[in-house]
This record gives sequence, C-alpha cells and structure tokens, in this order.
Amino acid sequence: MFRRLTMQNRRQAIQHSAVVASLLSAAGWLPTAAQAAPNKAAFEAKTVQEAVKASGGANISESKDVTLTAPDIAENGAVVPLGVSTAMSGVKHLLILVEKNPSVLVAVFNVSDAVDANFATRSKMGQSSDVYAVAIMNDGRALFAKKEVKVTLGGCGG
Amino acid sequence: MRQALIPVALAMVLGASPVLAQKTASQGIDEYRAMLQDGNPADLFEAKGEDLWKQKRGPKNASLEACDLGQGPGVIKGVFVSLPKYFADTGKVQDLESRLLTCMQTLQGFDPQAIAKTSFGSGEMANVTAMATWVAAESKGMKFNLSQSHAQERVMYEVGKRLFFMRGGTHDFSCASCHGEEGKRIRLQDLPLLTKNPGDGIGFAAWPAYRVSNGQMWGMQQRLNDCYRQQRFPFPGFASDATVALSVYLGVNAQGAASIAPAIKR
Amino acid sequence: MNTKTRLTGLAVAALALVGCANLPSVAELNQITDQMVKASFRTQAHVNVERLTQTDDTNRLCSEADASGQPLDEKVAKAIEETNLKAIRWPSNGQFIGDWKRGETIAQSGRGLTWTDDPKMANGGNCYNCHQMDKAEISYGTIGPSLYNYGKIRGVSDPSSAASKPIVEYTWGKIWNAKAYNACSNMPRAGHMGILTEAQVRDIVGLLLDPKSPVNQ
Amino acid sequence: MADPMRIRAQASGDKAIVRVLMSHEMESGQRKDAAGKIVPAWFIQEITASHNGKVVMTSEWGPAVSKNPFLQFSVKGAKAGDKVSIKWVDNRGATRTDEATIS
Repeated sequence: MFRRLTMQNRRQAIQHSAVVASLLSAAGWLPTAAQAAPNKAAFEAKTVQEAVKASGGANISESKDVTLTAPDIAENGAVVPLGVSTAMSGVKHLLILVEKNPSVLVAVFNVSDAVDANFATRSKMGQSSDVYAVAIMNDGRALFAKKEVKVTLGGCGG
Repeated sequence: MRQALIPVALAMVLGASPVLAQKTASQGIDEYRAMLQDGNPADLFEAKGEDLWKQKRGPKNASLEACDLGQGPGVIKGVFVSLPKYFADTGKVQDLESRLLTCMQTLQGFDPQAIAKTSFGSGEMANVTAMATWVAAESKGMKFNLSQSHAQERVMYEVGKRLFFMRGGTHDFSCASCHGEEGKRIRLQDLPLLTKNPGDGIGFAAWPAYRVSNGQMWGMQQRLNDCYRQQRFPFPGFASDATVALSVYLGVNAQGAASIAPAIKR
Repeated sequence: MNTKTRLTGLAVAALALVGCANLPSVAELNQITDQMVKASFRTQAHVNVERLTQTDDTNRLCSEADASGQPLDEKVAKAIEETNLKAIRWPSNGQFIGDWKRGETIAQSGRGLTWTDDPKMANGGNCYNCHQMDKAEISYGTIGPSLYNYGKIRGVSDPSSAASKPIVEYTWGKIWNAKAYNACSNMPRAGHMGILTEAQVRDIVGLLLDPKSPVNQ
Repeated sequence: MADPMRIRAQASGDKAIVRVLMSHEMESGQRKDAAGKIVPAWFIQEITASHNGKVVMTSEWGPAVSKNPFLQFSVKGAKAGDKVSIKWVDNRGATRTDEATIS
C-alpha cells in the first residue's frame, strides 16, 4: 500500500540513517522496528545542515520559491505558528526547522500529488532564533527560506 | 529564566530607537495573536466537555442533561452570559463552575468538596473546566446580561466591589491596582480596566480561555485563583463565595459585552 | 435590630437572612465582606490567611475609600502618612547608595512571596512591572511613572553631597514605605512589609541615583 | 485513551482546507519535574491523512511541535460530503484515528 511505498522512498532518500537505524535495531537498541522513527537521525540533528542531509537533501541554497510563514515576534515561545509552502513542482518533502532548538527539526511533510505543498503547524521555541522552511526536491536539491523570530515572555515577570 | 529571557529577546528588537521598536514589538505581538485565532485548542476541551455532559457518570450513573444552569433543566444556550445568578434550590448565588458542582452532586452523586479540593487540570476538576468551556462556547457572541433583581445578587455585587478594591497581602495589591485604570500595562502586557465595558468585555467575557504559555484550559475560577496568587493573597477556595461575589461584580460590569469565551490567551 | 447576631455567623448565613429586604447598610456590607473573606480564603504553603484577614489600617482605610469612590479624608490621609513615615527604618550603616548593577537585577525580578514561590530564594522588587527605568529595557509597565533619568532630572551628580541629601533620603523612604508620602499609593511598601532586605533597598536606591547607573544615562 | 481530535474540513474551490487539533501533551524531553528529574519525551511522531480512504499525506514530527498540536493542509479535488480522516501515532506507540465530513 501507499504506506509501504513511502517507507521505501524514504529509505532510498535517507539510506544512511536507515542503515544506522537498522543496525541499532539489530543490536536491540531500538524498541521495535514499527515504533522507531524512520527519520530518527534527522530529528536528532543539531544543525540545519545535518537535519537536511539526514532527510535526503543536498546542496542547500536559499530560494525565493520557498515560502516561510512566521510571526516577527512571538508573545510566547510555547506556541509559535509556522507555515511552509511552495508553488514548485517536483517537491518531495517540506521541512520546518528552528535553528536554536536543542534538536533543530520540527516537522517533515511528505508531499504527494493529492495535496498542496502548503502546510502549517505550531512549534515550541526555547529562544529567539532563525526559523527555516526547506523544500527537498525529487532530485535531492534542498532549497530554503529563513526568517528570524523573536521570542518574548510577557506577564508579571514572576 | 523568565527574567533572563525578556531583556535578551527585547534588546534585540530594540535597535537604535526604543520608541519605534516598541511600536513594532506590540504590532508584531498583535499579528502573532491574530495568527493563533484560527485553531484554538479550546475546541478540544469544548468537545470533551460536551461529551462529559451527555455521558452517564458518577455513583448515580446519570448524565447532566437534566442540570439547571439557570434557564431551566437542560438549557445551555444563553446561560453563560447570565451567570453568576441566584438559585432558589441552593439558596445561593452561583457561578458556572460552582453550579456545575451542584449538578454533579445532585444528579450524579459526586462529592463537591472533594472536587473543589482537587488541583486544577486533574481528575474531576479538569472535567468541570471542560464542561464550563463547552457551556460557555454555546453562548459565544451573546451579550452579558446578569440579573440584579434578587437581593442576594445585589449584595454579592456590593461584596464583589469591596473585594475588587481590597488591598492586602505583602504587596498591598488589590484587583484595582492593575485593573482600575484604562490604558495601563504590566511589562508589555495590556491590562483591561475591569470596572466597566469594554475593558471588562476583554477581561471577564473571555474566560474560560486556552493559555498558550502553559497549554492549559482555564476557567474563570482558575483565572481568579492565579490573580490572587500573583497578588500575594492567601488561597481562595474553589467556588467559594468570595470568588462568586467577585465574578458577580465583574459580570455586571461587563453588561452588554459580547462573550468571546472560550478565548485564546497568552 | 438584630444586626449583630445576624452578622456573626458565616457570610453565607448572613446572606440568607438578607432575603428580599433592601440592600444592607455600608457597615453591614463591610462586615458581610469580612465574613466572606474569612470563609473563602485559606493558608497555602507559606502564605498565611492573616495576610488578608489582619491587614493594617492603611490598607483597610484605602480599600474602603476606593470602593466608595470617594477620596480619603485629608486628615485621615495625613495620619496614615505620618504612621508610615515613623515606621521607616533608615540604613543601619548610614549608607544609602548600593550597587546599581545588583539593583538592576532586583528591579527586573518579579518573584517572591506567592504561594508557589520558594521562600528560601531572594525576592524581587517588581520595579519593571510598573516603571520604565533603564531605557534599554523596553519591557516595562506603565502603572507607575517613568523613572528613566530619575537622579539626573533631580540634579543628583554626587549622591554623597549635602545638596543631594533630601532627595537621597526621600528615595530611600519612598522605596521602604511608599505610603509615607502618599497614603493610598499603588506602590508596595518594599522595606516595611519585608519584601526587600535593607541591602536590596540600598541597591535599588543606587540604581535610581548613582550617576553611573543606566537609569541616569 | 487519548481524547478525540477536532477536524474541520471545508471545501474551497477545487480543494478542501483541513484544520486539525490533536489532544496531546507533546512533552519535549527537555523539561524537569518538581523533583528535578527530566520528564521523558512523549510526542506524536507520525501523521497520516486520508481522503475517502486513500492516503494523501504523511508527516513526521519531533517533540518541538507545540502541546495540543495544530495542523493545516489542503486536499486537491476534495469536495463537500467527502470524508477526511487523520491518524496519529506517538513515540509510545499509542494511536488515534478520527474522521470528518467535508462541509
């Protein structure tokens, strides 16, 4: 079914991490194959570069064709509305990343012909940081847009 | 943590001109708030509350569908904007949450004292908040119109007014210290004036609300509880007469304000 | 009239007896309020209920004036100010000016004395919640007046000079007990109520009056 | 069991906009409890969206997604009356599926 197909695509795209994951799995370090995140390496990455690479992207470059929707300032870092979209064809994954979070990758959206390449969610941000929207194309190119989001905390300062 | 974050984050916004930067910061925060309006997680609690209301629960295995919130058994629409009010069966003025406790006791056989002692967000207390969220949502957009026809309702208003202006604790704060003048703020947080509409429409008429900062759903009781905590006051009992009296004062002051509850707040 | 017996019970009982009669008198309403406060609030952690049930005359008289919408009688206001002025503790070592850097940290902090605060940790001054101070901090409240350039505006170029003495003393007194100068001020009595220690008050005075402090740049 | 999701799906031109709210703690794994111990990460890890039974989108999340998560996307060619279902699986293996009718 579709699910298995995606798994295969993903495996091809992220051969390296898949190999690592299967090694760990074989060694009994991962709970079960089904529960283990297929993209574990990407979600543990500490830099944008690493996360993109682990998600199958290469030659990362800035592009006007990728749109990041993010506020200039967030009243609270617990909930920061973030969106990623592109009008380009040939997009495989759309990623949202927060550079200064302990692990940079927030979410990966796997694009299909049945949906718009346009997704929105909300992220935690520990501090003010650059936020990245990355499109990973079918040919492996990674294109990004970025924006700085300032995080404040209001209230009584208690 | 908090204190450390504010200056760091805001120093970056500051740039060369503080006046300009400040305007930008508050505009930015308005934009941020607007982005959150669509998709308020209060919806989740609203759905849970409706479900709980209709479920057979408690020692008596009954639903709350026969509960009278002030407009007759089972009537939900419009009750939120008329509470607190006097109830003849209990002989008391009650707010939404204390009335829910009464119904949970009489219809379902729950122990209201035990629920009132439960911490916010856990056990049956979380269920009361969810049901209050649903009941409030059913009156969204309707205008506040509290009754002052019963003598006890008028007494509660007068007592509520005294509580609003009551200075105490280590810091001599009253509710009015922060909410008694128009156009004031704590740090960058705007403070609604709660002695009249429209200020009170933003303040009183917005709770229950989803708190973004901690991902919690708060009813009016928890809102007042946390105000009192920050006032350095002792702990107000859940559904205690003082909290109801204060709600009567705020609710009457909100006369004519359209309810925006359940809102989404910082 | 059985007002007394009526009001000695719990507030709830008092209310039930009010029934459909006219609104009780102001004095009766004040008593019903006191009863209701006693019945509704309780001690939590280190926050004792007496903080509310045994508040002093200053708070009681100001609260009553606020609720009535009438300003305090001038004589009463003067008496409150005198009582509070007498209660001010002046610096035990004669030093009014402390470290403005520590003062800034205290001014930034809003923690302390709530039932969720750890009483072992130092209390904050809550200053920025209500006042502008260092111009670089744009997250400031507006409940109190701006204190930016507080010392500079008042011509304090040397806080230890004789010319500066009145303003230095006033500043100490105002922070220690704001009600000594304005009976029903919204400002907490930081020293008087034990919110800040003497050393902390000294550092705040330094923040306001030291010509090197960012407040005076 | 986890509380139900709220799914709003509205037809708009030749597509439907889907907005989902999920009830989940989304514990980051960075936070300490009162005793100073790290609260282990607990978060929704995989999302699968289906349109009339056919999978149209999958997504993977880390623990940085906010508590009570929100997700918005658009399904091409979806019209009023069609069914949209959302399934999530968290890192403890718990799962929940809810369905909504496009209005």
